[in-house]
Amino acid sequence: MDLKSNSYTIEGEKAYFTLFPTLCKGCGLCMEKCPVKVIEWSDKLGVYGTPAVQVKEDSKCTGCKICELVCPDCAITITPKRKAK
Amino acid sequence: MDLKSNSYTIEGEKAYFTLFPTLCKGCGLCMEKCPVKVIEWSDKLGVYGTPAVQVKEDSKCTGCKICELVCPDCAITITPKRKAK
Amino acid sequence: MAEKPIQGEKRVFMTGNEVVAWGALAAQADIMYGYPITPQNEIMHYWSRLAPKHGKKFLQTEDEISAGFTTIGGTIIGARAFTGTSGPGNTLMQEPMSMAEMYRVPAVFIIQQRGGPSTATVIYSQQEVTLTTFGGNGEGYRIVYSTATHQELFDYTIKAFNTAWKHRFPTFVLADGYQAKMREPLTIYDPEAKGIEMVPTVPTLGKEGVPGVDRPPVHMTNTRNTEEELYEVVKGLQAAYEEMWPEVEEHEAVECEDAEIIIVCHGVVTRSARVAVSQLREAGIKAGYFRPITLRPFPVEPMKQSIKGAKQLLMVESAQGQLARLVKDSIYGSTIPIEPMFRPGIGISSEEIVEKVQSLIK
Amino acid sequence: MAEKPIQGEKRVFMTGNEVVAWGALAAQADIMYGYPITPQNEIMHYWSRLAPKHGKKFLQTEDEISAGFTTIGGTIIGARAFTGTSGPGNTLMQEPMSMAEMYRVPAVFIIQQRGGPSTATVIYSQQEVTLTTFGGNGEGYRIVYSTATHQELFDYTIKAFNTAWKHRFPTFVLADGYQAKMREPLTIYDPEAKGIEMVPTVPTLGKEGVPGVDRPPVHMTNTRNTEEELYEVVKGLQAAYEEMWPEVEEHEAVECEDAEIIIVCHGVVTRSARVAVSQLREAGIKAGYFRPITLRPFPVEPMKQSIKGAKQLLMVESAQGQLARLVKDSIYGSTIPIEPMFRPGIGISSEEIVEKVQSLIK
Amino acid sequence: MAKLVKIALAGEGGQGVQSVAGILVDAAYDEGKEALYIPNFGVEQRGGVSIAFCQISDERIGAPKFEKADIVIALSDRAVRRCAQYAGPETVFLYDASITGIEDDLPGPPVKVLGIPALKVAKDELHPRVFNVVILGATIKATGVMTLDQVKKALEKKLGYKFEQNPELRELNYKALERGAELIGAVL
Amino acid sequence: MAKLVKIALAGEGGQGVQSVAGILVDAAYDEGKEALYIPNFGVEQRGGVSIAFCQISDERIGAPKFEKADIVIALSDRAVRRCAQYAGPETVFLYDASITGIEDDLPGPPVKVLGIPALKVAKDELHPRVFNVVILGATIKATGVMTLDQVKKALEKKLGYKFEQNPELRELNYKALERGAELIGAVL
Amino acid sequence: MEFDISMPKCWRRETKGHKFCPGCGHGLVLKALGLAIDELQIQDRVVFGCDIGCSLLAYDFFNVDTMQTHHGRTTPVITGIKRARPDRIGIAYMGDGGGYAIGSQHLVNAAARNERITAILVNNTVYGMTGGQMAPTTLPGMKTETSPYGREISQTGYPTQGPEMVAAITREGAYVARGTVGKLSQLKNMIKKALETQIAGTGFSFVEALSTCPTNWSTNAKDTWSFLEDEMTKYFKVGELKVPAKEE
Amino acid sequence: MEFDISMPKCWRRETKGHKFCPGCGHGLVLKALGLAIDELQIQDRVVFGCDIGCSLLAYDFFNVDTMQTHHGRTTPVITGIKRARPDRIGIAYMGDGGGYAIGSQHLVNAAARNERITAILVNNTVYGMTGGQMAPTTLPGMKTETSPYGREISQTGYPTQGPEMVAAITREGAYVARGTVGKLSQLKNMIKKALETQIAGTGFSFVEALSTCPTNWSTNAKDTWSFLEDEMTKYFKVGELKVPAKEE
Ligand SMILES: Cc1ncc(C[n+]2csc(CCOP(=O)(O)OP(=O)(O)O)c2C)c(N)n1
Ligand SMILES: Cc1ncc(C[n+]2csc(CCOP(=O)(O)OP(=O)(O)O)c2C)c(N)n1
Ligand code: SF4
Ligand code: SF4
Ligand code: SF4
Ligand code: SF4
Ligand code: SF4
Ligand code: SF4
Ligand SMILES: [Mg+2]
Ligand SMILES: [Mg+2]
Repeated sequence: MDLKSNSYTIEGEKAYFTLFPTLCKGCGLCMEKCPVKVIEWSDKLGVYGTPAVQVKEDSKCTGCKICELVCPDCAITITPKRKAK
Repeated sequence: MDLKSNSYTIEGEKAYFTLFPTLCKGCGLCMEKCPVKVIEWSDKLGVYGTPAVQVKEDSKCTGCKICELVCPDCAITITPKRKAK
Repeated sequence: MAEKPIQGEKRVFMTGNEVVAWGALAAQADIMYGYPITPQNEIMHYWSRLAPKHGKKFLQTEDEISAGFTTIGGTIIGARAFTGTSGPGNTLMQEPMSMAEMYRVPAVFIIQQRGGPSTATVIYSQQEVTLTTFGGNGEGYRIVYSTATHQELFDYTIKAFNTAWKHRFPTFVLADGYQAKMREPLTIYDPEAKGIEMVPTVPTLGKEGVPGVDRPPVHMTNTRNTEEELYEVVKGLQAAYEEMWPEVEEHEAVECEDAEIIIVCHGVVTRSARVAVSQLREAGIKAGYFRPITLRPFPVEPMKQSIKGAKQLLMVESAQGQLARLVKDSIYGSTIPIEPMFRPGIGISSEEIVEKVQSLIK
Repeated sequence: MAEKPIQGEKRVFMTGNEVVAWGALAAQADIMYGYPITPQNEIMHYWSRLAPKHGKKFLQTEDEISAGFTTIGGTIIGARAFTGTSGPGNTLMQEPMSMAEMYRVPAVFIIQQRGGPSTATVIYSQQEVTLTTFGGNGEGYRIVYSTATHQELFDYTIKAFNTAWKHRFPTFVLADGYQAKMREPLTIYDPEAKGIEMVPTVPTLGKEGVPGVDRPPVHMTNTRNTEEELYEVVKGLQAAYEEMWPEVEEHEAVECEDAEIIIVCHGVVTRSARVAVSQLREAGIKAGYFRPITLRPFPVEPMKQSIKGAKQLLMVESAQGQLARLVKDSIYGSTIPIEPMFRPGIGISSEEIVEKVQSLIK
Repeated sequence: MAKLVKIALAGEGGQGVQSVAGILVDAAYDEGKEALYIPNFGVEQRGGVSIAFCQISDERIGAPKFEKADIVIALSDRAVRRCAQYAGPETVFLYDASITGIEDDLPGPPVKVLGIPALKVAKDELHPRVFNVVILGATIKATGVMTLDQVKKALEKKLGYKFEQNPELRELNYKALERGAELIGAVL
Repeated sequence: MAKLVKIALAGEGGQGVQSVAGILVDAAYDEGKEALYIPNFGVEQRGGVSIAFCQISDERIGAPKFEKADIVIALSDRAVRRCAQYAGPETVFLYDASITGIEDDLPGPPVKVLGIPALKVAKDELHPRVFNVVILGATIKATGVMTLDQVKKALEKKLGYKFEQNPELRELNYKALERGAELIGAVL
Repeated sequence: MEFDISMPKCWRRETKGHKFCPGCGHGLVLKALGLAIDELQIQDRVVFGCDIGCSLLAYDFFNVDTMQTHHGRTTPVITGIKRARPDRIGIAYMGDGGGYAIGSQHLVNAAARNERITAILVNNTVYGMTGGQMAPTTLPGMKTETSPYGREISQTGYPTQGPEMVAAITREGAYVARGTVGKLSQLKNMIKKALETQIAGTGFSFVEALSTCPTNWSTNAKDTWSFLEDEMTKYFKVGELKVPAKEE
Repeated sequence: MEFDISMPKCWRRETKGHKFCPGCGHGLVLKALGLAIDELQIQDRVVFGCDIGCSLLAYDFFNVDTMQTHHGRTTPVITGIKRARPDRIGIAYMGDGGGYAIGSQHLVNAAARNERITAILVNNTVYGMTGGQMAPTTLPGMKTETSPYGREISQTGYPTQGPEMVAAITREGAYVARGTVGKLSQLKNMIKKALETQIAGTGFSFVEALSTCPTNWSTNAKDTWSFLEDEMTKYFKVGELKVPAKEE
């Protein structure tokens, strides 16, 4: 299975938040660790058929990458805008 | 076998030195530890057919009981004269 | 401790591991020692829940070696002690088991077989027959019951303690992952209510009185300085083993009298054989089955008797001929052909057996 | 490393343990791992003296479990590695051995049997036959050579490495405390000088290149999630085992052609059988002996062939029927009566055998 | 009613397959039947297909597993693939109609293969959480091994304390059971 | 000379039994004979009776141990008791004449039982330390398995470096060997 | 714009999603390890051994040669490998049951012998794979399948202090630390130092990682973190216990 | 005048002379133990377990119920006994090979669980019974049968620091000490305290005794003492490492 299939990216002010549902197991660890609490459940489903996550629209995501780091499944990629492209 | 058979006692100034050849293995540990170096090889044989030990005659044995304590085989009994009888 | 864990008898529907825990409780076991391994874990889970309520004890050890040796310690000091394991744990526990044989320690071991060799599966097999009957550097001075149903699992758990303490050989209940994990109905009971008296335990070490003053000390060694001494010891063990043999051996022979083909199996596979035989009989095929209940001591004479008239034996086991070796050792001299149906590590259905028999008969 | 440890061949007079160390050296073994246990200690003593002089390595581990698993580690990474043990150590080493079976690790194990069960004696027995051929929670996917003389001890130590690396089953040299400790003459040699080529070793893990880039990574697991998967794996092992069987099985049949009574034995007992047979023949008794050299795989067909004409078999072993079980498993269907002469834990002299045969013949 | 009914129920970790099986055999046991239930289990605590093998009968039951089931219920694509082996000529093979990409993996004739919209019904009409109760209802009906009332008793026994607190829950569960049965009635 | 000679040599830990046996079989091996030597061993590092089983032959040798020896040499009371089992009708059973309290333990006829004053000779005429060489000489003579000269060669090989430093030692050893042989000559 | 998966280079993508439960700390420890391997550029030299326990689920995790061993036996297997081929970098990856219970003789003796290997031990306070029995590291009062009424320290002792024990038995040249998946960069750095210690050949290296097991803890994300960060750290002190002297 | 043999009361005279070699320290450790048992008057409650190793020779040493076990397994046997019958006083007597090598998982886990038993470990720096192989406690440079060219610490590590390791893993209530047969009264007192700890039930108790093995050291009496007192003490510090708090 292509790990990138169904991935979705949400553009925030400072960073792009990309989620790979083939990897997300919906554990919620990222959510708890986000310092600005902008991660929420998505209605997209992850690999176990449980909800995946997303950042809230118009999010205050700072691009700190903590969620990326703490995801045990490497399901999140944060791309800070400076770097992106 | 009677453990006391063939035992011999040597009277010193301060103490009686009793050796039980059925127990003495001739290791020599006692000899080395005697602070006044009065233990020597005997021509009596110990349990392994090797020489047992004795105190020198007219010995300066102090009755300190160190030899008794360090004998791994409990082959020596020191009886200080005050106590004896 | 006062109240009996089971009053009279009671119909229940539970997993085999739970059955074992209840069986041990009913048998008035005092303490379980153990190390986790699938598929026997729930014996420990249930026991550790039940134990404190009935004044019983539990110790989780650092490995199976320790589980075996602590069980020996408990037994030697007079407790009705047991442990349970499986697969690689059973392999490791051979070290203490061999000591239990030498000292004739009446410890009880519950084995829930899983797939092998090595880690393999946590599920099921009958691949621990050789290991459980003859493991270790010795001659297999053990008693091994192989069960087929939850009712038997309960009955033989109780019986194992009595056999062990009566005959003083380490005693095993050999089941498997299926039996461990499945649920089916059975009747659990207070042994006394069924007229079963628990053989009293006696401490080997730690009796009353000052050793050397009131009584001689108990000094246990299993180490011999000469071959001749050891030979006497082993001959003594062998003689004791042979003496209890006829009393302890058990088997089940079903429809063997007039059978042309006899299915030979043990443990949970017996269930398939049972169904197969009844279906084959319905189809007019003269089939029967013979099943050792004690794999050690093996029911040699009953087996010879039972198969006398058969034209063929079908050996069915979830292993590569482990039961077959025990059988051939027992009935050597017989010329009845043996057809193997070896399925190492995998379950065997009645359909498969029926099919096989039909292919052989025609 | 350049210089060969043995140039050409050389007559020597040494203990069996020393022979094994020289055999391993001649076989270009790279490393020995081991834990002390009598009567195999001197293998380690000699090896640890010789090894550094020839660029070889030695590691004393914390126990036999570790000795077995480090040996597996060394072998898997491509070293010609071996270990040695006995008795309770052999029991403990079943855990790594069962893993070696599953992964087909060509590790070499030298077993010097001592008395059993449990600690028993440090001297001698043939009571580790079941353990060495079928120990662990599996089906005995191993190759086991049973030696009788120092010459064989040397020959088969070398051969064990080649068999292991060619067929990739863990391979055992099964000797005993007598062979370990006794001195007798033999010829040691450089295998090459005898035209024996050492099968090259290959690493399973740690080959050249970046895994996943230059080559796929090697990922070893022996754990299966379903019975069906395991069944396929074990069937595969069984098939591979059966395939190498005819090539590897070895036996010795002496004076069997016209023998009325055939002594069946293995290992050091063969020496007594040999003397007994020649004495019995001198006395006009038609005796012979059959001896499996490979206890696993058992020389089934050669044995059936060899005993065909015999009126009686005399099973002679320093154990309570451990070889007998292997034999009966192999020749089931035969009706030749088997007379047991079981002497667990003790040596057997030619006189005893002669006497027994005479009592049977008359 | 068949003398012995063999059921294989399979799904993903979260789908509640084992609890459906548990209630089913409990109900049977409570009705005085012989019942045998064995979960399959591998080494992973989560992940992997979860299968429950159940047998219900009036007589003593044979081996815990079987070659061919009377009824297979597969609730995910992987479950369909894993369970094809249990389908024989006499088998009814049920799967949830929402599963996609399994067309080639479904067993062919003579197996009776039926898709039922259990997930959809649960989601749309009831509540996603009672999906497994819908399945339970379907299973009961398909096997005919018990009446719905008998199963309701078992549900009551297991969840009664929750029902007390929230009687609507009872309604929901009963409804789910009935809808499950209806789904089968419609296709069989 | 017998085709196969079986010897059991037994004594206490310190009496040098195993080194006598070692020299004996070394000498035989060097002479191109088949030789087999097995020490007995228990778990104690010291203590217990030490026995050496030796066999020397012109042909391949059978089992390492044997039922009955051609010659048994017992150097202590415990050794006498332990070794009685190896004495058969054909056996010559030698023991040191200084051992006391064993009268009832010595094997009876037809075993040929002979006490030799080896310890006394060593002590009085030579040196207590060569007691075991006296025994070696006696063994050689009793078995006839080799000549004294052959054994001297073996001694030379083993102790030559010491003999070089102290030629008297050589004399002493040779003497001990010969006296041992004589002792046997006197009783046989 | 295409965004790539942010995954250590040495992770094997073909086997992802991996087999660990949702929220399992094993994934995080293996991430830290993966990053350390990437940074040190040693993927071609590493031989990875995993234990029985949930660590077995990592047998196909990396693009690195890997052998799954037996419960508690990864340390000797990797030791055997390293002794035979000192140019390889051996990593023994195990659980707290495998390391502190059944395999503790191997751990302490590898430490005592100063084996040049790296042992990484995942402390999740339970026997994860077998369904949540008490581990040597189970916290006082904590309920598990075999301490159903809460771990009673008067009966079964305090949680095992693994790195402290290892530190007590190792000598100069060794590296011993306790990290946590709650501080992943620190954990990665500890693992890196451990591997550097092995590469330098000064001695044994050992990292215990405090980790999560939501499945057997029965915790949601919030409680998972708080058990790890608030409860476990009461008994297990995060930090370095032994560092090879710079000047050796 | 008749002089009596000066032997601990609980020694069994019928089995004396004992089976240890001349000058063997086992006799001295067992003397210290015998005196401690006498002083505490617990002969009727003690269950003594001895290991395989020369300690097995003590199986009939005392007028005390005794079980010889397997190599390294005395700790679990005594643990099993104590768990089943807490009123007994369990003593596990073993060598350094039995305790620090093959049985180390039992030792550290008994310590971690705070088993109420007393373990006495005889450190003689070698495997005595099997004829003098290297032990975990063999000194650097020391020649043994398996370190024939002297123990190379860069290859096999430093001598195991047993009591230090045990101390690191035990908590309050435990008693841990290292004594020596060179200071017999001190050793006796340590053993006594260990037994008192068990009787008080506060925790695990452990005494390592530095001991002699003239047979495998090939030393005469003088060298035996000096190896024990001058060489061994360079690596093994005699003293108490952990003592139960008075006020508990
Ligand atoms: C010899 C042996 N004993 C027991 C087991 C069963 N077993 C498998 S994993 C495990 C515990 C795993 O716990 P841990 O090491 O803490 O790893 P985790 O799963 O928690 O990561 C056990 C006891 C086994 N496989 N082998
Ligand atoms: C499982 C097992 N492995 C190995 C042995 C062999 N063995 C017996 S005693 C011993 C070493 C004893 O050394 P130690 O424990 O230090 O005791 P010591 O004799 O020095 O007092 C060994 C390795 C054994 N009996 N059992
Ligand atoms: S990058 Fe930081 S702020 Fe943005 S979602 Fe992740 S954790 Fe929250
Ligand atoms: S941590 Fe990863 S797997 Fe867990 S919910 Fe967040 S993105 Fe999904
Ligand atoms: S210490 Fe004891 S055994 Fe050793 S020589 Fe002195 S008296 Fe004899
Ligand atoms: S009592 Fe003291 S002085 Fe007297 S002999 Fe003994 S050690 Fe020497
Ligand atoms: S059971 Fe626990 S440790 Fe194992 S994979 Fe699941 S969360 Fe991780
Ligand atoms: S070998 Fe050493 S430890 Fe063993 S009894 Fe002799 S001196 Fe004591
Ligand atoms: Mg864990
Ligand atoms: Mg020691």
